[in-house]
Amino acid sequence: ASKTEEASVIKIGAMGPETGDYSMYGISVVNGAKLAAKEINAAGGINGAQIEIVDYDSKGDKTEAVNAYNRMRDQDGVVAVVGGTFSGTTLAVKEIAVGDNMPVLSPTATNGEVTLDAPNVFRACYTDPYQGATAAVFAAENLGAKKAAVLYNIEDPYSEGLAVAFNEKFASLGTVTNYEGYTKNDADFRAILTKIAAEDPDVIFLPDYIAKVGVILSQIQELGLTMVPIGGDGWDGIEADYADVAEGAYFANHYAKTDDAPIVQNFIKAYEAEYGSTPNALAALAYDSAYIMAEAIQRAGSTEAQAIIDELNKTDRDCVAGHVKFDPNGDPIKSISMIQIVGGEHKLVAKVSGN
Amino acid sequence: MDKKVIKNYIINIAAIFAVYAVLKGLIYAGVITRYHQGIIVFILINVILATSLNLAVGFLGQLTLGHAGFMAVGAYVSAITAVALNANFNLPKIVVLLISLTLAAIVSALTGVAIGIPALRLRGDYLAIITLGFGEVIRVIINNIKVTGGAQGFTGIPKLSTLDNVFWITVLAVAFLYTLTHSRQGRAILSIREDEIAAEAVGVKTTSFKVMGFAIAAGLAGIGGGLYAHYIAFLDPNTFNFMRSVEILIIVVLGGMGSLTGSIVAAIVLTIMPEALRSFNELRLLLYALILVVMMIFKPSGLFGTEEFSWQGIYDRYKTRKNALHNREKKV
Amino acid sequence: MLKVENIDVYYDKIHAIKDVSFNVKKGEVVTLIGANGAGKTTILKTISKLMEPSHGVILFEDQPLNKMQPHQMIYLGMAHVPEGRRVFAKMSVHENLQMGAYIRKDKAGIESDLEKVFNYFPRLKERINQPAGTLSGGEQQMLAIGRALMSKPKLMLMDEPSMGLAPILVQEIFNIIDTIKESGTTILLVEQNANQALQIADRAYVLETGKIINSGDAKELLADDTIRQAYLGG
Amino acid sequence: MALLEAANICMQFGGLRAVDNFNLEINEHELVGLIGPNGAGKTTVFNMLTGVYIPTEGDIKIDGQSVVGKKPYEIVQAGAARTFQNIRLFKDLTVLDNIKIAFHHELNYSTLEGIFRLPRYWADEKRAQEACLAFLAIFDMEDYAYTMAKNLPYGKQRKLEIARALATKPKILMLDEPAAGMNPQETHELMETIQLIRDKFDIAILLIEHDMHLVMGVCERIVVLDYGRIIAKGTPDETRNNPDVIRVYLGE
Amino acid sequence: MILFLQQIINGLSVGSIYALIALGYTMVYGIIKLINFAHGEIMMAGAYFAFLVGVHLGLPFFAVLIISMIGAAVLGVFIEFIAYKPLRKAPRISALITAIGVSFFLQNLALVIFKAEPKIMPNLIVKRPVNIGSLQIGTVTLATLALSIGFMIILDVFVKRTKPGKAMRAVSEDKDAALLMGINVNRTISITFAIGSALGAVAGVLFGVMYTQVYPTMGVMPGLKAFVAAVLGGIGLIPGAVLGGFVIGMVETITKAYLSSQWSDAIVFGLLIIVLLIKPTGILGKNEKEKV
Ligand SMILES: Nc1ncnc2c1ncn2[C@@H]1O[C@H](COP(=O)(O)OP(=O)(O)OP(=O)(O)O)[C@@H](O)[C@H]1O
Ligand SMILES: Nc1ncnc2c1ncn2[C@@H]1O[C@H](COP(=O)(O)OP(=O)(O)OP(=O)(O)O)[C@@H](O)[C@H]1O
Ligand SMILES: [Mg+2]
Ligand SMILES: [Mg+2]
Repeated sequence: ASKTEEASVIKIGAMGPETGDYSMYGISVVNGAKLAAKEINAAGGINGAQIEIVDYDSKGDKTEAVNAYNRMRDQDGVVAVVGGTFSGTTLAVKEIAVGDNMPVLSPTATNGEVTLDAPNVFRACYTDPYQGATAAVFAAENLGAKKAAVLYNIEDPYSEGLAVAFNEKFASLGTVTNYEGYTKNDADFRAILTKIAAEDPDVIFLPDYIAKVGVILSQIQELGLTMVPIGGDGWDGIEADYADVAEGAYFANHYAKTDDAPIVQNFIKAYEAEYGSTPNALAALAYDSAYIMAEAIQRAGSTEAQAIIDELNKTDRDCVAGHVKFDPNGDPIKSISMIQIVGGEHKLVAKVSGN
Repeated sequence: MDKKVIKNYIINIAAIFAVYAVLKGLIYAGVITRYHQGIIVFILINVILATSLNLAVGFLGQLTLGHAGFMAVGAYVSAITAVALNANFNLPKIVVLLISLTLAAIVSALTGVAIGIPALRLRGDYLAIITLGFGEVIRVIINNIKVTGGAQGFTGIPKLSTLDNVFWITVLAVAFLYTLTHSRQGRAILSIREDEIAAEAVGVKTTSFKVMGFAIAAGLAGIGGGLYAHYIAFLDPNTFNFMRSVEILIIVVLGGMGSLTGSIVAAIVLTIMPEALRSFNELRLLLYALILVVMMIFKPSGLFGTEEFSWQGIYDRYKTRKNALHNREKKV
Repeated sequence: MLKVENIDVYYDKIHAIKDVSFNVKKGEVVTLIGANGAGKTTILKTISKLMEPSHGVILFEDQPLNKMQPHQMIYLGMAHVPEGRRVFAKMSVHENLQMGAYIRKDKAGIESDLEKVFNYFPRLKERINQPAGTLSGGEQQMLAIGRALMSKPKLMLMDEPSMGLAPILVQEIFNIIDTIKESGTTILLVEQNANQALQIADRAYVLETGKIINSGDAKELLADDTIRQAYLGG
Repeated sequence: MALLEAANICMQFGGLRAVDNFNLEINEHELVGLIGPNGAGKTTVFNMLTGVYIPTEGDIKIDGQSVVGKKPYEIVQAGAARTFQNIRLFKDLTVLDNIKIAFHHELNYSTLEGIFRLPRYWADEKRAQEACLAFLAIFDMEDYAYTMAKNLPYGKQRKLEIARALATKPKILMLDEPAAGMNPQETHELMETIQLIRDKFDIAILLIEHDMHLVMGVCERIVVLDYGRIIAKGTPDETRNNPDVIRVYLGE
Repeated sequence: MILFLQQIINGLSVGSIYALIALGYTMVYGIIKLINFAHGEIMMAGAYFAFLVGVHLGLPFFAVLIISMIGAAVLGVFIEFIAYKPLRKAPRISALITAIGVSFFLQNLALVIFKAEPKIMPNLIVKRPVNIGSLQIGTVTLATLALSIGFMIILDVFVKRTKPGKAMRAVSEDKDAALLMGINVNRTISITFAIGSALGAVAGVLFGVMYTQVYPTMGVMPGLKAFVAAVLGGIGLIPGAVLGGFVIGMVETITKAYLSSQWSDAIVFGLLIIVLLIKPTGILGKNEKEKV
């Protein structure tokens, strides 16, 4: 490739599980980032250069993620990375990326550790502890719950992170009647639910992804239990398949589809036009991340890593999922939208901000 | 000492140094990038895992499905040790690595003994199930206790595994397995695979040798796990699930049960394959599975069967072929 | 009844049977003798289609067997008492015998043949419900023969039926072979106990490392000095 | 004191008393035959003597030491080796390795010495190589040293099994139907081999066999078993003429 | 007490699914000694068949069940023919690896065709609780219970008493000897796979209905647990598979309800290990001494 060509293409890496059980998440992230890239390129690119998203499948596996990261750095020569999707793979990649001083902006890795001791690593989403605690506050204050049960996936760091934070926070606001775990492969929750129901909690906190939550909600309905389910951002999109069992339940999210802010509605329209489906929060965060990264590169005026990192630190921008500014760790300071499923639609109930 | 044997030893040692030199040369020349180096490290770790599992499955004849469990024990022990050492002493990296790996090997081997003594009383598929169960139990334990960081994972592990030290540790591990299996103890281990009753009837202490073989396999898996921990620097329990055990077993069977060199070749092939198939995107795992099935159908006893690759073997084959040609010429 | 024409059989690269031809006529007892590893078992396995010849044909009642499946042999009237007995270890003695009559539908006939087998081998009746795997070696041998008889074969292939049997039973087995022959069943017998085999056989073939090196009338071979030297222990 | 003493041993399988009050003494250098109808319990006796089964009653002593409840390998160390009625070789190993495995206890190097290839390893392995080839030589099988055991013809497999048992340096060797599947000529050769090893290694031999030519030809003493009980003991001539033995076993 | 009985019912419900899957495992294992790792994926395939038929044709439960059983049976026989038959004489572990390969293949095929997101299974069985006193049993649970026990009895009689059943046992012990008896070994094995796979489909359909979802990896864990169940009950034994399934389901439920939900997998496997150490051939397995 000639020099001019090189200068006119800036490569940004992206990764997520594009195959396997969680492929829908990885695909959303890659789609979101690619949509942003397309818009930026259409608007003239960065300082005249086009951007290209180089995406690899991580299969949700750390070894694969490390290989994918090494490959995009060495083979493709990416200047920055938008990824990974899950905390586990992001943490594995982070350890190497810190050594490389590679600008990394994860749209969706919510684990607390991701940005610690890593000046080059940022994220566009709020953290698990913050989200869990916010859900607890919401349950106690907005819903007036006195007793809460927690049921989480012990094998999943995201789920565990939320559960721990919720448990701690709610304990100071009311009583946690049950703190129960299950594993990724469990399909039958009736034993635990029967046990939980015996304690008669007001709410049940279910921090997991749609597929599992859907099953749990179905079984809650099957057993005829009346506690109110609350969840986290993993629930985003749950109304598509589980509108009936999720009716009336609440969850925390990064943005609300029903938010009338033009930036939100424009994004939704563009995404639907491009992919024929409504975007979930992961897509929105990835879309935001790609814009944030592109803007930092543009302001840096070069593809030199430290320059990009410095500019990322100065980010101050309105995004689909709220206004983004980074704290010294590289975590965004933003608000959480609490959403209720009503008639199969998202209803923005509250925007809870700060602690 | 047999001259031929010594000649073989020298050839093999020279070959190892040659491979090392070529690797270094290619890295220096920039042909092997850090991306490739990363893959090579994973290959080497898989070599340790597969050859050690081969000891249990291929040489001892005990089907185990929980190798990832021992790998996990080693990985966490090594990681925790290294973190503790770094926090309290100011030791050179290589010393920290060696101490951590030694401890990892010991604890994994002891776990192997603890599982092995009761479990090895069972045969065949029952043993497989027990070890499978053990692997799952280890994972649940790691998920539920504090020192391991639970599902959140264990971070801040010092990155002590470099291509150099992983390479030499792998060489030592394989050499160790080779000399072990080619000694009187190795023959005793093989006899158990062949016929346990007959082995006892000629005076082989089958129980001790089974436990020994199993413990060594576990200990080496622990070293493999330790190297993995110090390369990837972040551990979580899901890394060591049942699928990981299966992946290692696949390498062993594909390479040939009872062939260390087979395991090495298969480790190379099967580690590179998913990378090489990257461009197929969503079809890549489908292809991987397909290739696996096809390879098994056409090479049911693995690439190498129970044979070891040897230069002598190649030379002999070359010679017989030449002789055959020669004979044919004579006939005409 | 059985014609074997120029067959070659391989185990991978081992050429076990080399261009072997022989025949068995209806009502005859023909025996194959030869040292260990000569290829006797291999020939019987090839006839009952457990192995495929790489070359040559086998005709049973003038019908070539090339295109046939191994499990169809018994329908043609061939039964094989395999080397090493091969009884169904976890099935009872009774079930093993029933398996012998797997292709038969005549209940009454099966019952009477069962009685016949128990007459030959009263020991089997004593052990009727014991799993075959726990029988002694000799008992298993009786069972294997009994099982083959249960299919009412026209041709019996017997691979060392007297192996591991007590002398009194060896005698008995040869008597039974005689009786089977009397009842019109043709027999191809492989025996290490060549002395006795030759005494009851009509004709014999001598096999050495996969080739037939001699053949003829059994009684004549019995008297042949070189044969006595090599196979009959002087 | 007898080399091997079995006192009133019994074996019960569920409702079946396979061996009932079996008594036997074998002295050094003796060659004893154990015969009896099929299913009489001969192999079961072997299984008890070699620790494969634990007798339900009775005591077994080798060199005056009780071995009941000992593992088979401990009994091998005490000096009793055997062959199996259904050949049990290490099929996928070479003939030589089959024997070297049995020679295990004659070698002294430790696991670590072996792994690091210290001098004792080389010395011991050299000794093993020579000694094991010598065992093969007794059976005229040196040519097969590097053949896979499974590829041997049947008769050779039987011989290998005997050689393997001998390599454990037993004081008493128990052979379970060594001539099964051999033709008369081969059996005759085996007979000579059995006598040869008895003299060369100065061991006692206990032999199960249905080939009367072999049994009567080599045994000094014969024990006859029927339905788990001893029905006769004596010299070959006495046995041959014992009406009970003729009735249940020999026939004619 | 009511709570406890309710938990017992939950246990029966989980156990009956395991029992159904374990039946198929045990059939195949019993005959060709192959741990058919792809059995869980056959179950998954059966569930997808039912999903497709249920959604597109809107047929009633039994029709859907039969169609998906046939579909799975055909698939099972096809897999056996392509992937396992060439390995009949190969070492058993090679066949095991092939089975794992097939299992990967089917999972990924389903992933490519149907994508990872779970599909929602139509409600083929009207879900309503049946009251027994103050206890409730779901209709799906009742159906699963009835089917698992029914199939157990039918299969047991089939294998023990009928001629094809005996042929299966003969094939399982010695294929060559079975050929000599006139048994068509290939066909017998095909029949075994057909039956085993059809049972897998039954389990898959009920699993889908009970847990509302059908997804590519749905067979993995139930398959593994069911295999454990089959081993626990005594592998190769038909009543053992069902007993093992119920035991695992019950232990799992009771552990979650009264001991610890976090540790339940460890406890279940721990129990398995203990049972096998006490009784190495499983609960109903016979401890036979090997005759030497
Ligand atoms: N499965 C096998 N694989 C390789 N070679 C074999 C196999 N079976 C037999 N052979 C070889 O084929 C030749 C013929 O063997 P076969 O068993 O037919 O001999 P046999 O005459 O029946 O001997 P025996 O009297 O010992 O039963 C022998 O050289 C034997 O080593
Ligand atoms: N493990 C076992 N379980 C049940 N019964 C057994 C077992 N082992 C042997 N038997 C029975 O015990 C009896 C004695 O068997 P054994 O094998 O000792 O006979 P044998 O004298 O060696 O006969 P052969 O000369 O035929 O080999 C037989 O009736 C046999 O069926
Ligand atoms: Mg033969
Ligand atoms: Mg016997």
